[in-house]
Amino acid sequence: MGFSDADLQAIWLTLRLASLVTVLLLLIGTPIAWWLARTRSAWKGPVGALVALPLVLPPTVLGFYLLLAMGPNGPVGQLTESLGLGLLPFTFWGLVVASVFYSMPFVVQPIQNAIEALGERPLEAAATLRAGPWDRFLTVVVPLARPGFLTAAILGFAHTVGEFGVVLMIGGNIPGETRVVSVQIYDYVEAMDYGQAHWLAASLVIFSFLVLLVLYSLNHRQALR
Amino acid sequence: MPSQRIIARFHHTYPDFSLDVDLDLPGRGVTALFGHSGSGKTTLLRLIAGLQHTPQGFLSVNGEIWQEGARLLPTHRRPLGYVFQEASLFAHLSARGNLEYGMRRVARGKAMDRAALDQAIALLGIGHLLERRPHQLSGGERQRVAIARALALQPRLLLMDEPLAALDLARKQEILPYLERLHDELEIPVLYVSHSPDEVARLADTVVMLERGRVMAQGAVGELLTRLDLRLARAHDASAILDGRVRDHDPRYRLTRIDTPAGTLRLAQIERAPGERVWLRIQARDLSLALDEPGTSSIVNILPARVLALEPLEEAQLLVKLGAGADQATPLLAHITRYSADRLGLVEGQELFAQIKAVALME
Amino acid sequence: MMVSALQPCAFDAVLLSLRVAAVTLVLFVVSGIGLGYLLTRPFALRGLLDALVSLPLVFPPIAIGFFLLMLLGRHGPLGAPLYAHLGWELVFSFEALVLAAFIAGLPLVVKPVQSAIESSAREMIEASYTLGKGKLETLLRVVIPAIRTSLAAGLTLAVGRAFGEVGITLMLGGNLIGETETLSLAIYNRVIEGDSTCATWLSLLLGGISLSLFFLLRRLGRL
Amino acid sequence: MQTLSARIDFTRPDFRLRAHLRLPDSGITAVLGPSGSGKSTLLRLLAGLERPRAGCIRLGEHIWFSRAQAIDRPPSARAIGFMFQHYALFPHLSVAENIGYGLARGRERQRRVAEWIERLELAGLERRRPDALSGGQRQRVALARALAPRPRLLLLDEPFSAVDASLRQSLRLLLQELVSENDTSAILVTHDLEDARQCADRIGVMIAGRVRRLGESAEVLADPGDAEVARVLGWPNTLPVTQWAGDEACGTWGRVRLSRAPARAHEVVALLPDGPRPGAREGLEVEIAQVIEMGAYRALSCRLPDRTPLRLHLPRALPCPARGARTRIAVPPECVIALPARASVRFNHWSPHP
Repeated sequence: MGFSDADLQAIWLTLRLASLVTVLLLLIGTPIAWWLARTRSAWKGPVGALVALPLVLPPTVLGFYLLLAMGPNGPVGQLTESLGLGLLPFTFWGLVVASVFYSMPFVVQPIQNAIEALGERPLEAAATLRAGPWDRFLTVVVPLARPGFLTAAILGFAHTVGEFGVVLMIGGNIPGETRVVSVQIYDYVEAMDYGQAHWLAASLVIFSFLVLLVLYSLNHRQALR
Repeated sequence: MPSQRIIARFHHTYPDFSLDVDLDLPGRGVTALFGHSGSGKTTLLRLIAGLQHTPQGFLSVNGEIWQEGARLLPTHRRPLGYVFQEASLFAHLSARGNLEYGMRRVARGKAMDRAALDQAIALLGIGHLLERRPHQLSGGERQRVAIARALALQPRLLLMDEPLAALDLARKQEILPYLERLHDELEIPVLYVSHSPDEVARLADTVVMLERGRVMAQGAVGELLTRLDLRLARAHDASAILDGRVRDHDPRYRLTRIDTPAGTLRLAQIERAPGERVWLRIQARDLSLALDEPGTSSIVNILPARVLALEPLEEAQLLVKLGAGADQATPLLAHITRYSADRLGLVEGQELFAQIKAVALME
Repeated sequence: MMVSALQPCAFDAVLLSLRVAAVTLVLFVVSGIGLGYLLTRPFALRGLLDALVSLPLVFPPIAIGFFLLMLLGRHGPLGAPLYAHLGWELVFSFEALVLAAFIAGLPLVVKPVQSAIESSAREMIEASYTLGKGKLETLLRVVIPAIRTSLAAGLTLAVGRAFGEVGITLMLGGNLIGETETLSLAIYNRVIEGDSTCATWLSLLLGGISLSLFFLLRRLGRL
Repeated sequence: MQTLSARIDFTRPDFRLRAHLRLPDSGITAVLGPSGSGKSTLLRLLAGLERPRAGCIRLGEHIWFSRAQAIDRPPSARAIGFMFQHYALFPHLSVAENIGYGLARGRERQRRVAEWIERLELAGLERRRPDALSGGQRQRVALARALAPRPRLLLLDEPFSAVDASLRQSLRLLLQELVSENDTSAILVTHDLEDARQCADRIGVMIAGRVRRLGESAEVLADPGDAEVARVLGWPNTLPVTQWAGDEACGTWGRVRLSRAPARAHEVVALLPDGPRPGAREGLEVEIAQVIEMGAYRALSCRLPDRTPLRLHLPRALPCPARGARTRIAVPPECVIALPARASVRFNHWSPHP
């Protein structure tokens, strides 16, 4: 017994989804984390809270509201329709949007922690050595906070791969479009096809184990706080 | 040239303290910003570096305006070098990488000034450390690299924020000679923040004393360290600093005689040549007073002096400022108890004898 | 008014989720302090235990749920003897829901407690001993007060997770309406059934619970 | 007299500590040693935070640990005060509560806490939590907390390492005063020779798990006993001796004369850095590797013919050879001290001078 075509399709879809979401999260999350780590603005509290919300908000609740917002009567849905993009729920892009929301804190927090741990001093030293703002970010912050960025990328990726609740709400179960590995396993269990489910679940577990291994060897304290 | 000055005016109220300074400092030599912690000396240095801002202020360095009102030059455009209290080297770069970080940016794509780099490396004696990472350096070595990193930029103003405070005594002794060399060899003005009278006396030409965000006094080193109205004189380790010259050695008793403006003092033999200039420090608690010249005493240094001022200290203590020497004007300080002051019947203008229990050579 | 609106659609689910949360909260307090402390002590299999507790942080819930189902099911290596000797079937029961919520939330309590003890309490415990205090007094007067913020924050996060858990719950509990349908699953079920009014009410309720936990966390300074 | 006597054998997989020492009931003993030499472990063993494999620890009549009698008093029953490197203040308790933690409840406690607050100049901070204190204040609270229960023995584990140098000096003085005021004795573990020089009555030197030298400070500083201890105490020049010719020591680095022949043929001679002078007709042959200006004197790093480094202090008034120069160094015999490479470890019995 091995992977069926449907399985391979699900695996490919999952990897595509997780990679895309990770890249998007690093692009969106880094400036947010930078700002949160350094600002003294009154908005820091509310914005930080908004980013962290998915940590406690159940995935079905988050999924439900995203569904409403992206649906034909929701503001996002009306926007995408007027732009000629159609509706997002039950599409790959719908999954991407939902996953970005759901995995945001797992990316923002490690980067924010790393930048906060860095403190003001290396940046001040760089400024007295004639480095401008961008220069300081690229030549001081990025190399010194690299473990934080790495942790963020790995956690973001792993969470997107494992996420189930939000996917179920937004994605439905369309082969090749929204049927990710988690959903595929669920389907097999529903159909009492435990053998096939074993294969997929085992490969998912091995994958996650490798992720965990990398994380532990990187920095076990920082990663699992 | 009149523009060879550093003019700094900052007035700003922070939540917990207010800064109000108006300074006109010499455009060369070492100026110490001296005060207790919380006196605002570091804040002032950071304002000069542009690491902190006040909404209003004025700053010009040797004719170049760095801040005028709310308009200011960002830190990375100011031609300065800054040495932090802890070395603040970049952990991801080697010592060489750290040195070259700023130089590349000064050169802007053109060739770096290798000569300046080599000179800074030689001045601080770090040639053998260049390939090491900061964590492979000792505290003293890190600080030397940090100083070289600032110097290699050939700044027009060097700012140093207590560069020795984080180091233990042995490391301090390791770095001080290098700082003295900077003092002797550098052409550029240096602002040096410190709370250690020893460092100030040893390194600075001019002292600015700050207290609670205000300038209490400004002037030459020897003059300021004994001024009674300044808080420093009341400190536990208050002392007078004397500028002296070695007169001769007495091999029989292994003593060295040193001429100072306060009189000739004898020290346990020191290894300095006759005629050489030395700095002596006499702590206020090492001075006792007598009305008549003591006949037989184990104390070798006894100077005639006159009481210039009496100042109550906490509880039962008094601070006495004495004038010694030919014109009875060279200041000495003594801490004595109120009890002995009453017993001696001390009043201003009284002539007496200062018995000096210990004299330290400042190294 | 909310209760009356919920009555027809999923009042059972609300009650069930509250019961699950209450039971797991008690389990979290006991095992959070116990495991958190244990994991700071040196012993042979500490690394393994540490890894096991942390697994749900990164492992996909659906996979964990699936393996637990295989392990504890009527024919599973652990489930079979339980069923044969005690007549007790864990899967698709209330206990299964508690187990699912417990496993998902456990690392969120244990990890903060563990790192709080490691970072500061270890030395403080020794300080207390050298000041003449015994083990019990040290636990009550030093360890628990010293880690209380971390503990409270961990508990809040873990209870939040217990309410929201879907993957493991779906696998172990089976999503049996009226029996093992938790609040979180009920939202999904109502959406699938097209009953969006009920789904809206349930989302508001569960979202409200999460938000109050969330603000509790912010008061604790942990978000 | 409450003499502390300890015979300890302690093992961990990668480390063994054996100590046998006796200390009087007053004054400060500084324990110096390279990191990893076991100084902190010794302190923890005395406190009961680690358990010896064998041995006996007693303070006066009180037996704290005895393998033979199966006694192991927990730290709480040892009447010690312990000051931790990072103080380990209780963050959830105020300054007053921290200081009073080790005292029995009651009016007496309030009085004693108030006394300590006044003594250590903490007035006004009673209700503050440790995180609202400065480094020096925290240190004083930790010192007060350790001393408030009137310990018979105060143990301090690198207590000055976390504050900056300016605070260190005043804390050394404070510690000295408190130890004599409270009629207790203290063991101070430190890696800073300056701590030992400035505030210790006795110095102990630990190397690789053994107490290699213990005695009155002046005595230990003047006579380390062997070359390894000399290096811990900051002596720069220790040269191996291959052969003795009467009062002359020879090695691959050259030869030097002592003021008189040592009783035994020791393996090492130490050269004090202050006496030897360059530019002599005869003496040690050196190459000057570096000259560092040190203010009153110049520090010369030299290399002997076999590349062994030699450090000398040269008064500024004297002519100084240039870097890279080859010259000879005249070594006055009183600047040469013969030492065994490693003295055998004896029972470190402190005894008061007659």
